[in-house]
Amino acid sequence: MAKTYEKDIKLNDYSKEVLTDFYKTMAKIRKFDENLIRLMQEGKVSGFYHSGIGSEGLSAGSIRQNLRDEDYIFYNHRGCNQKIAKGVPLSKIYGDFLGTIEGTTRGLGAGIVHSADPARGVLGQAGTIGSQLGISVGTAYTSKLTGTDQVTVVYFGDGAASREMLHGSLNWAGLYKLPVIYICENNEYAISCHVSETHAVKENIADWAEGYGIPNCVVDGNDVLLMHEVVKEAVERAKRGEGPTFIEAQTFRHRGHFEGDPYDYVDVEVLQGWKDKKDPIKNFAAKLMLEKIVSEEDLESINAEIDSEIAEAIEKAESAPLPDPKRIYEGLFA
Amino acid sequence: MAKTYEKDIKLNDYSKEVLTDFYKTMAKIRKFDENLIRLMQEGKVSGFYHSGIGSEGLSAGSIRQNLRDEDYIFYNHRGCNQKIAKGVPLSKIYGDFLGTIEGTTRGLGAGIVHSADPARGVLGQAGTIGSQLGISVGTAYTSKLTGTDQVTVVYFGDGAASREMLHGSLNWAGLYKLPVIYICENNEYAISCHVSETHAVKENIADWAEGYGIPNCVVDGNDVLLMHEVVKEAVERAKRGEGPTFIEAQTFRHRGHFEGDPYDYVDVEVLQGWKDKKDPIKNFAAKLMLEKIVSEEDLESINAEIDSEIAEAIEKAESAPLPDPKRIYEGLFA
Amino acid sequence: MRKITMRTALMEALNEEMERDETTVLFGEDVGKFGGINAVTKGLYEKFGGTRVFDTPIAEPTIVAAAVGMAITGNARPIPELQFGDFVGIAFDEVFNKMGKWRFMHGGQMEMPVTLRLPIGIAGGAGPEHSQSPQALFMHGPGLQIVIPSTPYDAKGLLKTAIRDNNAVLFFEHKVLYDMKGEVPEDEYLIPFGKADIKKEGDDVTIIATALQVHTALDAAEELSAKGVEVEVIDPRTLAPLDMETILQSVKKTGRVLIVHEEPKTGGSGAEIAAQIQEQALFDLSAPIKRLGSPDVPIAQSIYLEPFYTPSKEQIVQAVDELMEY
Amino acid sequence: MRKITMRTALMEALNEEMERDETTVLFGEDVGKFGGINAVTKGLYEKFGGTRVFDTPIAEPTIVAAAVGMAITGNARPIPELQFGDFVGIAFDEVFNKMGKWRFMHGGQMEMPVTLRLPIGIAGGAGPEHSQSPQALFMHGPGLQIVIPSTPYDAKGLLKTAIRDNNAVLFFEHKVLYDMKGEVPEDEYLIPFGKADIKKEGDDVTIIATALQVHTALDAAEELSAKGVEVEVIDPRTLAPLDMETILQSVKKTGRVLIVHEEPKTGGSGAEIAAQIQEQALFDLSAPIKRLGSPDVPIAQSIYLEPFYTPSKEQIVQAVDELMEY
Ligand SMILES: Cc1ncc(C[n+]2csc(CCOP(=O)(O)OP(=O)(O)O)c2C)c(N)n1
Ligand SMILES: Cc1ncc(C[n+]2csc(CCOP(=O)(O)OP(=O)(O)O)c2C)c(N)n1
Ligand SMILES: [Mg+2]
Ligand SMILES: [Mg+2]
Repeated sequence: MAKTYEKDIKLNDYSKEVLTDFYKTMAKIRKFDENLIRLMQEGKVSGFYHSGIGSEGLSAGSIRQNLRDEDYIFYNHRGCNQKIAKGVPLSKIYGDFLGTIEGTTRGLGAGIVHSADPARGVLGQAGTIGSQLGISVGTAYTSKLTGTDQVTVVYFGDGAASREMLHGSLNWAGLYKLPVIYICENNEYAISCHVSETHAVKENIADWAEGYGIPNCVVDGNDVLLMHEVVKEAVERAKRGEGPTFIEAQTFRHRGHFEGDPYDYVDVEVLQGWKDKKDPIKNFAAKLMLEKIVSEEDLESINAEIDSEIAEAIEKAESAPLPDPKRIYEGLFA
Repeated sequence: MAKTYEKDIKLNDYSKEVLTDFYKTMAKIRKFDENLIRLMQEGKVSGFYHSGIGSEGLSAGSIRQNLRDEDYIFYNHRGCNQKIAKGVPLSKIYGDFLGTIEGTTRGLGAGIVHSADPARGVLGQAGTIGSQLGISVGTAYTSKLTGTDQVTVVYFGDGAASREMLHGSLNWAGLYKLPVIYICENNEYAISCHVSETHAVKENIADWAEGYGIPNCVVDGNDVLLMHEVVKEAVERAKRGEGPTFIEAQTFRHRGHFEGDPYDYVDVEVLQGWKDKKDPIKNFAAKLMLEKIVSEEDLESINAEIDSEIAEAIEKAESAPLPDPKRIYEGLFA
Repeated sequence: MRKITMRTALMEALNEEMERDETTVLFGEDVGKFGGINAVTKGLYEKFGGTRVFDTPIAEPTIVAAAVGMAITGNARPIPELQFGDFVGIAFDEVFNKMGKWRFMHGGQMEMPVTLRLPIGIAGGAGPEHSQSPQALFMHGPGLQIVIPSTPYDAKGLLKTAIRDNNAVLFFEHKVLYDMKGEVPEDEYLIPFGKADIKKEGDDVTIIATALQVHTALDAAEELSAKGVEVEVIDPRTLAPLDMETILQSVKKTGRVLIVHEEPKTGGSGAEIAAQIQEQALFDLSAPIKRLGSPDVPIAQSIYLEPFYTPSKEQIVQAVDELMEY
Repeated sequence: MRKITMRTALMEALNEEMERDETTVLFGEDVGKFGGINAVTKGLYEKFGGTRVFDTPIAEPTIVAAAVGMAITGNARPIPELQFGDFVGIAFDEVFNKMGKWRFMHGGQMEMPVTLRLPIGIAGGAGPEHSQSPQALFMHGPGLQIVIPSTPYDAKGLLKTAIRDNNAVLFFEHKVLYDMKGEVPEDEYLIPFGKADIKKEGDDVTIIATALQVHTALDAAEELSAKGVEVEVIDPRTLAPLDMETILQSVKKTGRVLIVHEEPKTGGSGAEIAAQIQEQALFDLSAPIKRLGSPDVPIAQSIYLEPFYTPSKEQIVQAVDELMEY
C-alpha cells in the first residue's frame, strides 16, 4: 500500500523570496480562474471550463523551484493551474479562451487544453483525458535518447487514471527507467462519479504503481510545501537515472466539473469542509503570517500586483484581433 | 508481492478416474498438436501455428473438473490446449485448420483463434492478443446481470498482459466484483522478447493485480494438480460473489513462437532443462506410476485410444468438403 | 400531434425498450445517477436499478469490449454510450474489428445485439476532439450498421429498432439536435434500417444530407423554392445499410446531386455515396455530383471559427445554383 | 541495374536515414535483436545500439503515443512499427487524433516527424485481423500523409522521404511485396510525396491501383494488350497527398476508369478517388468509373477462400472489357 508522504518542513529552510513565490503563484492561479469565470459570465468566453480553484497548491508546489523551462509538463484539464505555474504568459492563455490571435494557438482557440508553449516545456494537451500518459513516456524517452537531464511531469485526474493507457505508460516508464513524474490530482470525483464508484484499488490509486516497482506515495496536495518537497525528491531521482515516481496528490474541487454543473452530487458539508479548512492559499497565507515571514500588507500588495498583471493580460488578450477565417487553413503541415 | 501458491496435494484425495482424466486430457492436447504440426509439414495446413507443447498441464488442470459447459473460457493463441480441455470436438478444431466445413466456422477457417463452440462456453477469440481481457469482463458481467453462477476464465500470455486493456479489465473486474479468473500463461517469452525486456514488475506479473485488491498468486503451471487446486479455489471464490482472481502460471514453450521460428533467442540449456525436468505430462505420468495408480500398460492403452480418436477426427475433418466460395457471403449479419 | 425534443424522444425509446426486454443493460460514463452529460439517460438508473444502468470508469475500450462480451453470451442486450462520439477512436479496434466482425469470424455462431450511442457534431466551442462526426469511417467496416437520425421522430423509431436488432449498431446523435423539437406520436412505432426518408420532394436537384445538415438543407430549400428551384431533400437515416434505391430514383428525376455532411469532405460518407451514384446512374447525371463537407483540417476550438466548418445554408444555395447552371 | 527485394530496399532506406540523422529512433515489437517479424529491421539494433533501436512491450497505443511525445520535443525523429497494420485500430486515437492533429490543434507550434510503418495485406492464412488494408480510413484524417509503395524502387525512395519529412507519415507495406524484386540504383534518391507514377502507358482505360494490385493490374494489362486494349496503369504511391493531376490527365485521354485495391470496396480509397474524378472530369467519362475491391465482409482465415478477396487478373480483365463496351 502506498505510503503517505510526510515531512517535517520548517519555513525557515526556505528563503522569503521562495515562499513568496509559492504564495504569489497560487494567488495568481486563483485570480486567473476567477477572472476567467467572470469573462464567461459576461458572455465573452464560451465552451467548457473546468475551474481549478481549490487545488492551486498542487500545481504551484510541484512546479515552482523544481522545474526549468526545458523540463516538460503535460497539464490536465482542471484549471490552467500548471500552465501558469510553468510561466506561460497570462495574456496568451486568456487569448486562447477569447479566440484572439494573442492566444498560443494564434486565434484557433484552445479552451483549457491545446494551449502550448514549447519554449517553456509546455507541449500541449489532448482533449481525451489521460492520453498524456502515453505521450509523456515519449518526451521522457527523448531525454534518454539525447542524454539530457530533462524531466517530464504529467498531471492527470483520478478519473483519467482509469484509462487503459495508464498501464502502457507505467510499464514503459518503469521498464526503461524514464524520467517521468506522475502526478495524479485526486479530487475524488470524475464528473459525477466518486472514485470509490469507478476504481478498484487496494487502498489508494497510487497502489496501482506499486506492481511496476515504481516508487509511489500519497500526499496532501493542498499543502504547497509538501507538494514541493515530494516532487523535488522525485525530480532528483529522475535526474539520477533512477526512473519514474508516482505521486497521488489529494485535493478537492471547489466548483462543479464545469461551469454550469449543478454540483449536487457532492455532500454540501464535505465541500464546505474543504473550502473552510483545506484551502491551500488561505492556509499557506496564515502560516506565513503566523511565522511572521510576511505581513498582511505584504500579501495585499502582492495581490494588488497580481490584479493589475491580470487586468493587463486580459486587456492585451481582448484587444488583440480575432483571426482571419483563413487561419484554419494554416499550420496543418510544417 | 505475489505469493507462490503451494499446497501439499495427495494423489489419494483424487479418484483414479479424475487423475486419469487429467492425464488423458494432457496427452490428447499434445498429440493433437503433434499431429497438426505433421499436417503442416505435409502441406495440408498453412498459416501460422503457435504450438502449445509444454504447457498442457496448465490448461488441463485449470479446466477439467473445475468448469462446466456453461462456464466461459477465452483461450489464448498458444496451441489449442484450452479448447480441447473444454471439450470442443477435435474434428471441429482440425476442420478449422483444414478449412473444411467440419470446422466450427463451417469452412471459413480459423487457425488457432476464431474457433468457437458457444454450447461449451467457448465464445471465440480475437486475433489481437489480449483483447479477451476486455471481452471477458462482459461475459462475467452478464453472470451478475442474469444472476447465474457462471464463471469466466480468461487465458493470456505474459506478452498479452502488457496490453493497455489489462488495466481496464482488472479495474472493472475488481470494481464490480466480477466472476473472472485471470490465467496469465507466463512462458517467459513474447515472440523473441524475454519478459524481463518488456515488463516492469515488482517481482512477478501477478503483482500488477495486487494494486486493484485482486487476490493473486504465482503457480507452477506445469503441475497439473496444483493448477487444478488453485483454479478450484478461484472458481469457488467467484461463485461466492467475491470477485476475480489473478493467477500467473509459469511454464515454457518447447517449440518456437510459430512453426518456422528459428527459436535461437532462447538458451539451449534452459530449453532442454524445461523439456527434461519439467514436462507436465512426463512428470505426471511418472507420479501416477510411482504411486501405482496406473500401470505403464494403462497409459499405453490410453494413448492408443487417443491415437485412434485423433486419427478419426482428422479423417472426419479432412474428408469434409471445402465450402462453396459463396460461404464468405453468409453470416455477416444475424 | 405532440412535439417533443430529440432528447425526450431518445429517452422514451430507451425507457420503452428497457421495460420491454429485461436483458437490456445500459452503461457508460456518468449515465447513471447523473443521467448522462446530455441528460438522455435521466431517470433510468432510478427505474431499472444499478445493475442494469451503471456508471463505468473512464475506459472506452473496456466499455465497448464489455458490451461485446455481454452480447455474445446471448443473455444480454447492451446499450453502451461513449460520452463523445470522438472517443470511438479510442475504442476503434473494439468497434471496427470486434463488434463488427466477431460474429462472422466465428462462423456466424453468435449474435451481436449492441447499440452503441455516440453523440457527435460541432456544438459550441468543444474543440477538435469533442466535435467530430466520425461515422463515415464505419462504412468501411463490415458488420456495422450506422444510424444517424435528424428528427425526434426518426430518432425514437430508429433507436427502438436498433435495440431490438441482433446485430451491431452505431447510433450517432448530433448534439445540436438534442434540443430540437418535432412531432412524435404517443403510440409505438419502429423505423426499419435501410429506408431513406424524403424530407422534401422536388424535381430540380437531389440533396442528400444527414443529421443537422438535413435542417440546413431544408432551410436552403425554402430559399431556393422562393427562387423557383425545387430541391429534393433525402435523409438516408442509416448509412449502413444505405438506401440507394431511393437515392437513384431521385437522381433519375433530377440529374443533379448535392451531398452535404458535417464530416470532413475527403473520405466522408459523401465519397462513397457519390461513387455509387455515378456507378449506377452516370448517364442520368447532367452535372457532376457536388459534395459539401467540413474542411479537411481539425476543428478549431474558437466559436468564431466554428461557422467555417459547418456547411451553411448559403453554401448549399450556392452549390445548388451552380448545379442548375448545367 | 541491380535488383533487390522490397525488404532489402526498405532496410537500406532505414539504414541510410538512421546513419544520416542521429535523432532517428526505431522501435516496435521484436524489431530489435530479432530484426522484425518481417526481417525488415535486421542488423539495425547491432549497428545503432539498444537506445536507438528497441523492442517494446505489446502495447500499440503506447508505441504510437510515445512516438508523438518524442516528435513534439523537436529532438527526435521516431520510426515506430506496428507488427501488423491491422493493429492501427488499437492505436487509432493516437494515430488519427494525436499524430494527425497535434500540430494543428496547438496552433502549428510543433512538428510531427513520425514515420509509422504498417505491414498490410492478405498474405496466406493470417485471418481477419492480420490481413487487412486499413489505409483508406486515414484519408478522412487531416494531418496524415499516406504512403503505399508497390515496388522496391518506390519503397526505398518514399521511405527516405518519409523519414526526413517533418509531418506524420503512415507507411503501408504490403507483406506479399517484401520478397518481390525490382531495380534499385546504388546511388541515393528520394521520391516526393504526391507524385503518382504511371507504371504503364495506354490510351484505352485508366487503371488506378495500389500496392500488390499494381502488379495484378500490370499482369492484366499484358493480357489486354494482346487483345489490343491498351490500359494505362497509374500508381498514386501516396493516397495523401493524392496526385489528381496525373489521374485527370489520363482520364481525359481514356474516358474510362477502373480503380483496384485490396481494401473492402465500400468506403475504400476508390470511393474518394471516384468521387473526385467525377467531380472534376464528369464529361470526360464515357463510362461509369468502376471499382474493384475486396468484398465487404471480414477476411476468412482459410487460404482456400483468400483468392475470393484479392482482386484477380481475371476480374480486372473482365472489368476492362465491360468498360470497353461503352
Ligand atoms: C478519454 C476521455 N473520456 C472522457 C472524457 C470526458 N471527460 C472530461 S473530464 C472527465 C472527468 C475527469 O475526471 P478526472 O480525471 O478525475 O479529472 P477532474 O475533472 O476531476 O479534475 C470526463 C469523463 C474525455 N475528455 N476523454
Ligand atoms: C495486439 C497484438 N499485438 C501483437 C500481436 C502479434 N503477436 C502475436 S503473438 C505475440 C506474442 C505473444 O506473447 P505472449 O502473450 O507471451 O504469448 P505466447 O506467444 O508466449 O504464448 C505477438 C506480439 C497480436 N496478435 N496482437
Ligand atoms: Mg477527479
Ligand atoms: Mg509468452
